[in-house]
Amino acid sequence: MAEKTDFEPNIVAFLCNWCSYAGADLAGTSRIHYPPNVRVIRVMCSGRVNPLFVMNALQQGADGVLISGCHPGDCHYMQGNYYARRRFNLMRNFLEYLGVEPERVRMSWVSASEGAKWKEVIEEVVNGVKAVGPMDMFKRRQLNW
Amino acid sequence: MVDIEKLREIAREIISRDDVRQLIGYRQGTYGFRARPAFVTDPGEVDKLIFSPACVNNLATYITLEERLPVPRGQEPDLRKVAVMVKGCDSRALVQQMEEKAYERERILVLGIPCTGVVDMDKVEKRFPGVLARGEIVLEGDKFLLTYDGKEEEVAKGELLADKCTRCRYPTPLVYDQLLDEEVARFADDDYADVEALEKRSAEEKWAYWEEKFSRCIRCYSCRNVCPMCYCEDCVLDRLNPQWMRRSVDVSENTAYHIARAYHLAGRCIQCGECQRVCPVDIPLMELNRKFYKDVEELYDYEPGTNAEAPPLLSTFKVDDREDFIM
Amino acid sequence: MKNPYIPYEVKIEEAWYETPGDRCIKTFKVTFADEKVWDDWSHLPGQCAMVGIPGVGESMFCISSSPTEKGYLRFSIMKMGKNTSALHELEAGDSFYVRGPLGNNFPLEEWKGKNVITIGGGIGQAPLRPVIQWIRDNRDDFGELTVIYGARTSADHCFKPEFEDLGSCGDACCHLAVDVEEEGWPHFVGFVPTLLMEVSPSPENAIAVTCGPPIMIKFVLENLEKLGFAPEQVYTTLENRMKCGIGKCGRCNVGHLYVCKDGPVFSYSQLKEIPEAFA
Amino acid sequence: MAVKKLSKDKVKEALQELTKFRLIAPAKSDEVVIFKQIENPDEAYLEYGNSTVPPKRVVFPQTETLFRFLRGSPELKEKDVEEEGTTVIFGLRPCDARAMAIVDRLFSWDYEDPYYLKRRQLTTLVGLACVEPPSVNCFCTSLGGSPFGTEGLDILLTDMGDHYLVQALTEKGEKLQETLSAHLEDAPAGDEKKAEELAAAAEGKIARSINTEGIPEKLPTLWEHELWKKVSAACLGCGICTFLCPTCHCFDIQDEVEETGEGRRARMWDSCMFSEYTLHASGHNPRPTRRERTRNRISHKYSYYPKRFEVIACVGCGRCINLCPVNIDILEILEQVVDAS
Repeated sequence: MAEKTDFEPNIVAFLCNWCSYAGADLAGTSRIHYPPNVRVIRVMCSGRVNPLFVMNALQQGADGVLISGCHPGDCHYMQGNYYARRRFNLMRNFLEYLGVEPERVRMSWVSASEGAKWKEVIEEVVNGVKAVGPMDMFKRRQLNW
Repeated sequence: MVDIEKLREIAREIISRDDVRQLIGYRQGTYGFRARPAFVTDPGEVDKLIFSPACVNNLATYITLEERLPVPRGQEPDLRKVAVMVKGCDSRALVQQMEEKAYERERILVLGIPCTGVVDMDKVEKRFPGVLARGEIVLEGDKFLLTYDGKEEEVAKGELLADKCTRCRYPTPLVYDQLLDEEVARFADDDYADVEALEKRSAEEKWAYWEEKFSRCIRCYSCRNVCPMCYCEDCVLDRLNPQWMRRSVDVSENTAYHIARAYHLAGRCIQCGECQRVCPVDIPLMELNRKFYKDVEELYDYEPGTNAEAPPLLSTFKVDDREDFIM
Repeated sequence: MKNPYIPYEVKIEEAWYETPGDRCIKTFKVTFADEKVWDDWSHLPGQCAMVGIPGVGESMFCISSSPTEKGYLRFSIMKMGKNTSALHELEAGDSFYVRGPLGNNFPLEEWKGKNVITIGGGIGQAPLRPVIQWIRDNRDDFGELTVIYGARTSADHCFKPEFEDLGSCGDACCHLAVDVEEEGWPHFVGFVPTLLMEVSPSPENAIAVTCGPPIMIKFVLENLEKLGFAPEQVYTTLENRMKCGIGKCGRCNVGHLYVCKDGPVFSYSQLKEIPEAFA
Repeated sequence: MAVKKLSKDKVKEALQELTKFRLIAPAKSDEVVIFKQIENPDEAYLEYGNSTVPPKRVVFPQTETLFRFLRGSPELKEKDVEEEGTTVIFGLRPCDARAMAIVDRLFSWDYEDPYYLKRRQLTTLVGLACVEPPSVNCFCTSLGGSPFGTEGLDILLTDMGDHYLVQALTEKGEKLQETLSAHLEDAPAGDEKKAEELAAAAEGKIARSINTEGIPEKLPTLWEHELWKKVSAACLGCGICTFLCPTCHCFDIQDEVEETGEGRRARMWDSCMFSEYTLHASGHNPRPTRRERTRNRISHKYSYYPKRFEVIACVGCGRCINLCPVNIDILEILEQVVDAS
């Protein structure tokens, strides 16, 4: 799906404070170039991300959502990412069932030292969302009269 | 077949006990074939209790529905038990509620009804329209016997049976203090054919399907209120600060509502089908719940409402949970 | 006819805190952004207005200034929920929106020549303030004015400077109370209903007006009866959750009356007919 | 104006003609009949009993903008209902039209509600008489209505088998009949008499009833009566009975702001059966349980409303009985009210 398109998706990324946020930061300080489509929201732990955050992001204009946390075993709070893993596996399947392409809801493990992986993840997410186009299923419409 | 006389006798005994506050069962509805919940507090009232395939309501809801007002100064809280009649599916709601520590086992007294299936009242009323006088439904073998207006009719069981019963894995209650009849062996199983059929469609088809359904929703919240698992005192849907979904009714907010409702039942829905039964605009809510049910079973080998000792699905994990979807 | 759902913009001239704490009370002195609105505007003591910020919401508040105070309106608002918290963020120069005047008023015309006793508690003094102010500005029309007011602590007293003024200028007899003993408090210590019995005003040719927390109102009404006040002599205001303020949206009813439209001012004799009034 | 007939094979072309207005008609999706705007006559479903959601949603939409604003700007832009244009509701039942006539009193009482009243002015109601009562729980005749009732309607259609008898009842109705004149023919002689017979027969088929005399006065005297606890015990506190009631009119007002700073103040249906309905910001709730809420629902319809507006706010459409998930039956409650002492 290398279709050329002008569509620049909005990606909302929920990054855990201890690993993924630091990883994204490292990518920045290492001058690693990655697509500028991501809006980062820092949370203390991927386990803090409520599935309703994903729903609301998609409602409010995000074309894709990424949740990223520490690798299993590395969670600052010991197990937060394990809970997140269960939650978003189900959420992703469920949204797919409603017709939301799985490319729009992604999850990754990015550690504080993985600036390069962060770039790869973002590229994959952005390309994936580009391929499926803008999210307009249950996006809030323009204000109705 | 539950012997009604025996049921009433047991109920009389229970409600006469000092440590029982009320008994929740079924009684005849106000018209046609309907049955409705009955709340018995006095031995004199037990004669209205019934059980028949028309008793569709899941009474487990009432255990958590009652408003708990502050006890007036100088009064003791009423800690007496509540007795409740449950079918197989309903009993799983009790199990799940207890799994979530909604209340202690001692608070309730469970009258189990081994169940051979209940009717879908919509199917009944479509088949027998315009029946006002109170009628009766009994199941005899593989036929429902309907008596009304002095007439008697037989209908094949499958024609009036509720969809959920065709997939029922637990016809005999999983928790009870007293069983009102012989245990019923499992007579059906679930192959998730409906869920799989929808899963196979394209993203566009899926959304077209759900958009039409969700656009009908009037947000009466009957699906939430009837649900035995929706017992939060402060529901996320009602909160204005932060406001998770707006109260305005449009496709976006309705979808948000249905995502939130279904997700909150992930690993908790016990498949009693009440939400879909009560929906006035016929949104197939069970198709949403059943997607989670299927995934939870496949991914985590977990079946809600079957083991009160197990930790609730989403408040636990296994180190080797599937993560093939993670980058 | 003007669309009753469209509010007027008002500018805050002055804003100050009456009381401290989590549930602090802030008073806003405002004037209409469009001066022409004053031509259509007339209110009487006891009337209310919907106050809010587009994007946040609206809630009903009594107008705590008397129409005899020209050129501005006052609202005294306790920080409680979403809307009031947003209002509390505002300062002089900011604006918010007002819809009104709504509801009925105290029948001050009927009270001419009578002694008036106001009994207030906490933020409940807000609807009584315009009554007191109206009487002061039409002093010859009324008999004695007795003001009874209490709050949890002296810091929780609203309109403090005005009470000092009231007592000293001889317009009224002022009786203040705090719930619990505190150092340097020269006045009564105890609850308002008790203070009422202490003051023991005569019901002769008198009107009593009370507003405050429900539990206070309950006991004040009982005590007024003990003092010999007939239900027709006693007035209070009710409050309920409101949305439209004009008797349409339905939620504020007590019995067959809409608090927003038929109230907020009710005589005790009216309320005695309605079992829901004190729910 | 003379009575006309609309032949059934001309219904589609008549509806096509009406699509030049905002045409609202019953439409079916799955087993649910809902009034909605139709562009294509094939969408209309006239062989229905009664709609699940009453047509009140057309004149009193479930969600409606009052005005719009831009955050930080003082200008408020009022909604102009006029823009919606002339509306025709085609094929509604007499009880639902009567309900609108009842609710009109509330929205024009004291302050006039500009949105509702404007929309009512723009709307012409073409009713469809109930030759067969749509449900066993219809009881319109107990409340001054009838399966052939005309209150609130501009035109009444009666199904005569192969055609509809068309009777214009108001000026608005006559004007619409004029618009449709190309599709109408003179009514066969004897049609009117036959319709009267059908009406009498239909009234006879209404199976349920209640004598409402004295109920408005009696209800307030039963305030603390134990019946309220009993009848509300099974209540789930959902909004079915109120949202689907053609006379229920309570609403909430909410502000919504988008990220762009554009916002609106909108009103949306609310239900007295919800606990947040009366919840104060302080946390106090004057109606803390389902008992008080049920009591308020019944009292509002059968006592408070008639006290102020001289008509009971119920038309006997039977929706709340048919659709209640736990079979709470307003007629049974009213019978208990009558019997209570």
